[in-house]
Amino acid sequence: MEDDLFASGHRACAGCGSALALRHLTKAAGKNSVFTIATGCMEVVSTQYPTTAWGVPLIHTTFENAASVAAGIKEALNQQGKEDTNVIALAGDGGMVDIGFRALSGSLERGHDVLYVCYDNGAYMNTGVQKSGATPFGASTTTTPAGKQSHGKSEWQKNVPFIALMHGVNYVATASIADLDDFKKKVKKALEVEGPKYIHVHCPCPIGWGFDTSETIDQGRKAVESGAWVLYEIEDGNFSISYKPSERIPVKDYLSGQKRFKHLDEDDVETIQDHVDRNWEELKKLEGLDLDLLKLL
Amino acid sequence: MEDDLFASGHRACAGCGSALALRHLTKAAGKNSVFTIATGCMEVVSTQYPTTAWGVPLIHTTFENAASVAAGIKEALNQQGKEDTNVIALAGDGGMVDIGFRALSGSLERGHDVLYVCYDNGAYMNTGVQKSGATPFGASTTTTPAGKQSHGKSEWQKNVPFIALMHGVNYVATASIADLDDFKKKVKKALEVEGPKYIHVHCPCPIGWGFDTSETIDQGRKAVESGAWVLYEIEDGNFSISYKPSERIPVKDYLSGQKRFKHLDEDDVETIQDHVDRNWEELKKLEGLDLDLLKLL
Amino acid sequence: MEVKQGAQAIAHSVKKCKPDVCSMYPITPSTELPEEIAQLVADGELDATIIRVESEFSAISGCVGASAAGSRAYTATSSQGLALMTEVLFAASGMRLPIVINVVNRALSAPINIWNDQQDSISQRDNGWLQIYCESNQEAVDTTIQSFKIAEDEDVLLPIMCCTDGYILSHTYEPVELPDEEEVQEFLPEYDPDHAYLDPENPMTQGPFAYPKPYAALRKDLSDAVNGSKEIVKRVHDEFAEKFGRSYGNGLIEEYKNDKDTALVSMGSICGTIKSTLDNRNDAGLMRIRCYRPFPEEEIKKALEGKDQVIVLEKNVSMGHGSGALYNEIKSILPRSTTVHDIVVGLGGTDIAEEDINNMIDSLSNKENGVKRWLLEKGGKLQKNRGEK
Amino acid sequence: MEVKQGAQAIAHSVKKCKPDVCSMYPITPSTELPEEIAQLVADGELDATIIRVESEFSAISGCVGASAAGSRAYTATSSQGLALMTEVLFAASGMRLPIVINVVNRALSAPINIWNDQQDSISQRDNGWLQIYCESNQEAVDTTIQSFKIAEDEDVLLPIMCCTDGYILSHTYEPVELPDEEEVQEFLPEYDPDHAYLDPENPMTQGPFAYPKPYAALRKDLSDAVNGSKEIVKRVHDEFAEKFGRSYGNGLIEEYKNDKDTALVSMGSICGTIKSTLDNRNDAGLMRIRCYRPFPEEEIKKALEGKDQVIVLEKNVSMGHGSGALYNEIKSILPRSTTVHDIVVGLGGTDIAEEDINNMIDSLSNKENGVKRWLLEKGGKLQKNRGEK
Amino acid sequence: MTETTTGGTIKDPKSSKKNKTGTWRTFKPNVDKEKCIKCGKCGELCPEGAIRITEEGAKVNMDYCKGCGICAKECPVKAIKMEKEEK
Amino acid sequence: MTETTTGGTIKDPKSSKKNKTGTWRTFKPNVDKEKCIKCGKCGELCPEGAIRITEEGAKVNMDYCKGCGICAKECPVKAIKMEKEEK
Amino acid sequence: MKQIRFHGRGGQGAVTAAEILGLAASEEKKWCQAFPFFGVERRGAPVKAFTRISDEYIKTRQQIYKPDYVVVLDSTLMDVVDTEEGNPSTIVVNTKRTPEELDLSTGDVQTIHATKIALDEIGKPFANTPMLGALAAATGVVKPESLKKAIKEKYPGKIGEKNANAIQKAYEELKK
Amino acid sequence: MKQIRFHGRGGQGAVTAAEILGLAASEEKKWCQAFPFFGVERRGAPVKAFTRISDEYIKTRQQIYKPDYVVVLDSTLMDVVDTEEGNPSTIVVNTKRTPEELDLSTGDVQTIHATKIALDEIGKPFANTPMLGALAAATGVVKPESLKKAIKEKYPGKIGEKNANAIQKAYEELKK
Ligand SMILES: Cc1ncc(C[n+]2csc(CCOP(=O)(O)OP(=O)(O)O)c2C)c(N)n1
Ligand SMILES: Cc1ncc(C[n+]2csc(CCOP(=O)(O)OP(=O)(O)O)c2C)c(N)n1
Ligand code: SF4
Ligand code: SF4
Ligand code: SF4
Ligand code: SF4
Ligand code: SF4
Ligand code: SF4
Ligand SMILES: [Mg+2]
Ligand SMILES: [Mg+2]
Repeated sequence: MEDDLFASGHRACAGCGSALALRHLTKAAGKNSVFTIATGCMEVVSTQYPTTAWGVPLIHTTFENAASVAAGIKEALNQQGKEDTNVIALAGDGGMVDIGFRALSGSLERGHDVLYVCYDNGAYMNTGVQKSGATPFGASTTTTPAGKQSHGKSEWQKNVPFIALMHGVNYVATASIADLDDFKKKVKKALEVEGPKYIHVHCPCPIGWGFDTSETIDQGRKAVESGAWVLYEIEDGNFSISYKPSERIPVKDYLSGQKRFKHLDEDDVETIQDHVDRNWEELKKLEGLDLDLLKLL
Repeated sequence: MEDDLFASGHRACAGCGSALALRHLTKAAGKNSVFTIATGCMEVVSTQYPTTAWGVPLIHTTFENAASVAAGIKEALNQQGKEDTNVIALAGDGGMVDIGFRALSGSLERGHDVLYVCYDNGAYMNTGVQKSGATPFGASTTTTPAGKQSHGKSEWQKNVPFIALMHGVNYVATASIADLDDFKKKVKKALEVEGPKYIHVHCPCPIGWGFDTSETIDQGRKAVESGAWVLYEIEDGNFSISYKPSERIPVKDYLSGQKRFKHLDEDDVETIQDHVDRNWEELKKLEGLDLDLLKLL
Repeated sequence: MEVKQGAQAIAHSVKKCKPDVCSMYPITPSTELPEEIAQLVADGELDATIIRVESEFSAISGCVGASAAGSRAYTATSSQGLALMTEVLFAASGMRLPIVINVVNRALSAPINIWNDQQDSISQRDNGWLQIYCESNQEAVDTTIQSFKIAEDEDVLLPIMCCTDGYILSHTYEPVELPDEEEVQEFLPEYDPDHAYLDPENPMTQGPFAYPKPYAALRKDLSDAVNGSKEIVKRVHDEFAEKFGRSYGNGLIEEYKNDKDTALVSMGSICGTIKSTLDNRNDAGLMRIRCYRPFPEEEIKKALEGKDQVIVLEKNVSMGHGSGALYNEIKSILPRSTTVHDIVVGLGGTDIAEEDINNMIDSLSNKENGVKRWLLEKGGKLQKNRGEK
Repeated sequence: MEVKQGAQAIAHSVKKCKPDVCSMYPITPSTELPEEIAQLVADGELDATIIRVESEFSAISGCVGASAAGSRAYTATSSQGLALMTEVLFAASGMRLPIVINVVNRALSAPINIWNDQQDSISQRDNGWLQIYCESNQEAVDTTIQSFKIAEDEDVLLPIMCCTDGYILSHTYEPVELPDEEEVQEFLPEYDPDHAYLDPENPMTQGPFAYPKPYAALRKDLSDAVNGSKEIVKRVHDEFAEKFGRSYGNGLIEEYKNDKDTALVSMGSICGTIKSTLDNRNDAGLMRIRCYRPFPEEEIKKALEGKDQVIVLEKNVSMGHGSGALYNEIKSILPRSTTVHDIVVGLGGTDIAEEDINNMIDSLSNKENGVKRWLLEKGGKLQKNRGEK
Repeated sequence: MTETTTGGTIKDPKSSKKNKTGTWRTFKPNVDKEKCIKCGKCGELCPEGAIRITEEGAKVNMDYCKGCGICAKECPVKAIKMEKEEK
Repeated sequence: MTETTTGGTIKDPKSSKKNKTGTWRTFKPNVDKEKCIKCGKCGELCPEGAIRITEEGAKVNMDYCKGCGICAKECPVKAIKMEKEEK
Repeated sequence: MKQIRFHGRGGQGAVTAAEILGLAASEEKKWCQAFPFFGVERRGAPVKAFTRISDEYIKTRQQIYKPDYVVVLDSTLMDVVDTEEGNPSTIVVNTKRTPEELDLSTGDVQTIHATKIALDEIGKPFANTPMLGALAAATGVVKPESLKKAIKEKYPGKIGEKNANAIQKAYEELKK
Repeated sequence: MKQIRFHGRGGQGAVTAAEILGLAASEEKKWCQAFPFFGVERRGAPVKAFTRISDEYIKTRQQIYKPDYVVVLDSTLMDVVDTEEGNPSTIVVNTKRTPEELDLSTGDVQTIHATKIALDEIGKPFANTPMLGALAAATGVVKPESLKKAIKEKYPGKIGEKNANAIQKAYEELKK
């Protein structure tokens, strides 16, 4: 077996879905790749001076700027005549969806030939499970705790893949560590596309979500099987669902395995089920449409 | 005639489309409104200490944060029991679309009951006509100058209304100073909607675009009549075009009146015409669709 | 007395001050503050609106909006978060908005490090915010309450940072007395500003554009307000002492065994370790700076009058001087007859042990000119600046 | 000699240094730099990639990416833009990335003001960037070229700010000599770093997480590098003088008629006005600080040795001191026998006229202790800090 | 010395009216009262809010009119002409 | 004194391998070589990259295995059992 | 002043143990400080926590280098970290093994199978609370009553009760 | 040293005039400084620009309070701003009117209808370049040749030619 480019000895928690995603992301991208990563779990666990888990060049600067550091790298490498080096900007959901979102949006708009990967573990894990824009509705986090007056997070998660799409991005995809072949295929496909491309990969976190470390894959799978997390691709403005469960399992089966959803009552679960059903229907509709989503302004 | 809430004596250039937009925005919003504005032409021309053009409360802080200052204002007023005060965050295209975009995105995601208005004059006018994310393709600006190696801006403008929509916003609209009734109607409608709402108003700028000060309305009108600027509304995820020219005029008629497009050759103009045609078709398609644009994840 | 984690204790102190709007973003090691406050709100114990912003830039901007609207606004942050706020911090003081930040001090990148030093707030020392540094969790609890009162005083109207050392205080459990909520309410008047509200009946414009003359005049106003706040910091401290029975020096500085020829000067939690060290020797005292902004020049001068030797221990570096920022501020006000040494200590969480302090006092002398040294690890040798003979 | 606008002249100077990546964002009054560079690229005169970022945070981040990849990276900014970069500025120096920024100095909000003072860069004085302040457009042109060479020197490897006063220099047309491009290329070696590149054949990790000990050690390294760069600032200045025939004092400070009992101390364009004023009197000299970071302590001390009176004129305020930031830095290194006055001048673009400088020299005396004063408008009276008797 | 307010707040709404931008003008609109049909278009479209529609027709407040010419251009009956401001 | 590199760059790729995270483990995977069909699933899914598939079946590198139990849970033939780490 | 160091793994409750020991001291009207070693290691990695107990207000903020007592929540750690660092006078280890089998250099080594007690009394393998009972028995640094009071205050209801029982059980077992 | 102030409106080219005057001085191997008054006013609003000319390097950076000469590009400004501020010795105004009609207190007042010249020679109403010719004629601060050379260098080709002609025309007109 070829040596991983994201090496053993990193300090992620046992059972970390995000670390698994990075192992495979680096594998799919291959040696001729340069990464930049935002502050977050994956950076902290992989770069403790004077050792590094990375077998490819990596730079970390701040929490906000992975996308614009990537732009600088890409343009510098182009100037150096190394146009064929993959440049990949990596951030957690906090780093990509929230605090790094201006940088992402600006970079997408300018059209750098960079792959942006958001490893979405659904909250700010590095700092102890605070809500992010990607945290799902109803999840209890340390900043949206369930309490007498609260049922966890009260907003739906931010739809970053579609937001990225609306920037005119030619390749947008969602993925999950529950389907690593799909994820790797998408990474490779994305890297073939000229210009900006965006992949959002769902990475269960035993600590933040509250499940046993052995269930990481299983939780990811339940998200996909229930439709709480939908795998899709949008190529040149054409939307397609990558995987359709023969029958979607109830979203309750997904929620009930996690402490962060423990407090939800039946109404809450129904609300979420409705939402998931509704989205699924709309997405299926969208798939059949003759509509170029890249040409709306 | 009732006194304007954005008063005479402001220092905008003669013929300023943005100043006109503000006159009518304040009128439509009415006295019970609080504004915050990002740095930019409209702020600089209206708040020269110790005088102000504003007849409603206004606060300016920085270029980046109109949306988050608005969030603070709204939540404070709610705490004070003044839930019915309109809170409006105002920024130019630079302040809203580029540097203020993280703040906008975050505020939209959190769902504050705030109206965000981008007065889009197509570049950073206050600092002397530099490119913004909203600058149209091909426009010569001081940072995307036409030159031996360049035909002006090489990216299409950022589709902020649809990006805002994808945040789950219930009311999104485009407008133009060429149709002030439509603009005011939309402002009023938006203010009736609970939660975040977004209006993007097209404001020709004689200085930055290069046309005579008397042609401000005319230039705006040509944008709309050619389809280079489309007036539409998206209410609860339902898209509708607000105005369909009986016959769209060639986009060349719009471009040719402006110095910023002077350098474009026939091919460039054709590229733009194609783009405009294509978008128009897609938008018309979208209008007919049974698709809830708010339910895609 | 309750045994509480520092950050939790501060959060409860904040709660008693009843902020209207808390606009917050998590960052180690201040994270427990937004968390605890979120829990208090979730449990209905605090009626405040939390804005769970997407960045610290928006955290402070949300505070600006709320404060400009006439409400009590609060946030907490550390390190990178504070640095990200920089631009708005200058604006907030310029606009005279009495926002309170609990800064839980932490080192700045690069390299990234989550532990304590005071570079983050010290590098904000020009911006017109008041800064108070706490030695213990009790002081942090008490100073948080004082902070609101100082900031909102009509002769002050300035934002304030209440600074506590990350982890060393924020994550340490120790007994604290949490003041009674009603008494806090008595102590802290309602905030009802005359210069900052957003009332359609009475429209005002805040944050205008100013030409040179009014700009310069407004900067001078700000400077005068910052300087003038010294008296209010002291007064509020005394009033607090009167009502709650706890005091910290004179509110500006605190002297400990400061009747020796040698005085140590420092800020924050390290002063506890210094005191403990000094308890076992008789040749040095401590002058702790509690109020760093405004800089209590006269008080410091007086406290260090006639010293042979002053040793400044500081957790920050002003690059290009080979020393911390405090050094110049102290040195510039003392006579040349006083030897002033500077020791940069505790960067990025390196521990300073009593043994280190003993070592410093033993190895430095007033015979030589003042020296600049670094302590890079616990028990380590004092390092010279490279190139120094 | 060509008559050129300051900003344009600097842009042409940048062009001759052939940066690979210019990651830039417009802000008054540095806007002409990105504009002019964009035009040079549009016209095919400069083969650089421009990144037209959406904010200054990304401007400096783009530079970090490019510099970390081993390329020559450049940006220009002012005021709010520099403040917005704060967090990344600390990171860039910590990572030892020799980025060059032309800072066109401007006041900071609030209130918002677009004119010159030096608060923006002076408030970044701790962060490990070198800072050089220019008196004239010629010096700005020359110092821009020197900046790349200093920053990239293998004993330095630090980012640098080349500071010029907004409008006063940037928007003034005056004759400048633009060095020949080939000569500049001879002067400025190719940048080929050993510590920062992103080569898949030779993977390195930059910007790691560090525990206390390595963190503190890396901060000390940084401090030593900043201090050590003093020699290289001087050397590069001398080499430049040798090759191009222009010099500025000794590269660190410049003395002008500095053989009097009174010395004025200042930075930037105001020094021209001071020189002109001193040409008409015989009782005072000037010591101009050109290199502010690292702080050339020995050189300054020597230049001010034996003075009766030193008058610091500075365009910034360190709030809470009632004076500028430079004051403490100067005062702390001078003997008590030298009276040191501080005058905050030129805030937000208030003009300082020769009449004002004459007035200062006439009205201050070494009889009294040092005083802190403000000049708030041209021809105005020197103001005291409120509360001062 | 310059007068200031705490934090630079301006408590004088619409005080920009003190700033007579009419001085910026090089051309000035001249309304032909005969032609004017009082439709209000010019008043709506003036960026300065410098036109009131009175009984006698459109009336330009020369204190603020900057002479942009929008009113003249947009008047449906061409009742306004721009003329060079003369001294 | 602590050794440093200019700017804190790390020129030693994959040097994290010096960090034996096997010490974190409280449970350890035990592969039943008889049952293992060498499908590779466990190796693919191990976040530590601690499993190699050899001729004899899945082989866990105990230097890095943190004992999460994913391999055991996901093995299609249940060839892996988690056992308490004993000292 | 007494200084105690706890060794455990992320997730095993070493910090909570340090805190509860502090709370117990506080019940006895003593001053206390409890703090973790401030690492960023993830769950499973070795962690340390500390408690200081004194009759007087504790001024010092330095870390603890010379603990009087050491508590090891997980004996597998003993191969990984130097649990005897700083020469404690007493070390209490959660293990099935006897002190002799551990072969340590510390004078007073005491062992107890606290995980078993935890499983018996609490139903979960959280050895941190019973280990406090063991520490009390081995050193007398606080009374078991104070520990039980502290734990019940921190966790009112069933959980507190169960933990208190575990403390008592461990205390008694080691007192024998 | 000579100091000149230009009055115009945003868009009328006062800054360019100041610059070209500096360029012309430079052609004569003199030192110069040209700068605007740094306002944020918008197009149409009154603006000022300045030029300093000296045989030696100019050290000072103060603004110009006592101009030797003043140039007014747009006479409508004279009701709005104090164009005589600082007591210039000469003031040159672009107007149809005669110096007497202007009724100023400055000693030497000269008028010229530069807009007409501009329209005639350049085809656009940009009076800034002809006004430089007028200034040269009225004060001799630079030679008209230097101005023409400067303008041609700045705007090579037709535009430069036309402007040079306008300068010459204005120079001659006022010299008469
Ligand atoms: C400006 C700034 N604010 C806050 C932080 C603290 N911080 C570091 S990582 C992080 C959360 C990261 O969340 P995410 O991006 O989702 O990655 P994860 O840790 O979940 O993998 C936070 C809040 C920081 N480093 N910088
Ligand atoms: C952080 C920061 N960067 C840059 C600027 C300079 N700046 C002020 S306004 C402006 C452009 C504004 O553009 P836009 O938002 O489109 O408004 P407009 O001026 O076009 O009305 C710029 C670049 C600033 N004030 N702050
Ligand atoms: S907290 Fe979650 S995301 Fe972070 S390292 Fe642990 S398992 Fe991975
Ligand atoms: S530059 Fe354009 S947007 Fe700005 S004030 Fe002038 S006309 Fe209006
Ligand atoms: S637009 Fe013309 S007709 Fe209408 S009111 Fe104005 S002047 Fe009269
Ligand atoms: S010319 Fe322009 S400013 Fe004057 S009244 Fe007409 S529209 Fe208004
Ligand atoms: S998953 Fe099971 S069967 Fe497959 S290789 Fe691993 S141990 Fe063998
Ligand atoms: S238990 Fe977890 S870490 Fe160990 S080999 Fe299995 S999957 Fe990898
Ligand atoms: Mg995350
Ligand atoms: Mg704009």
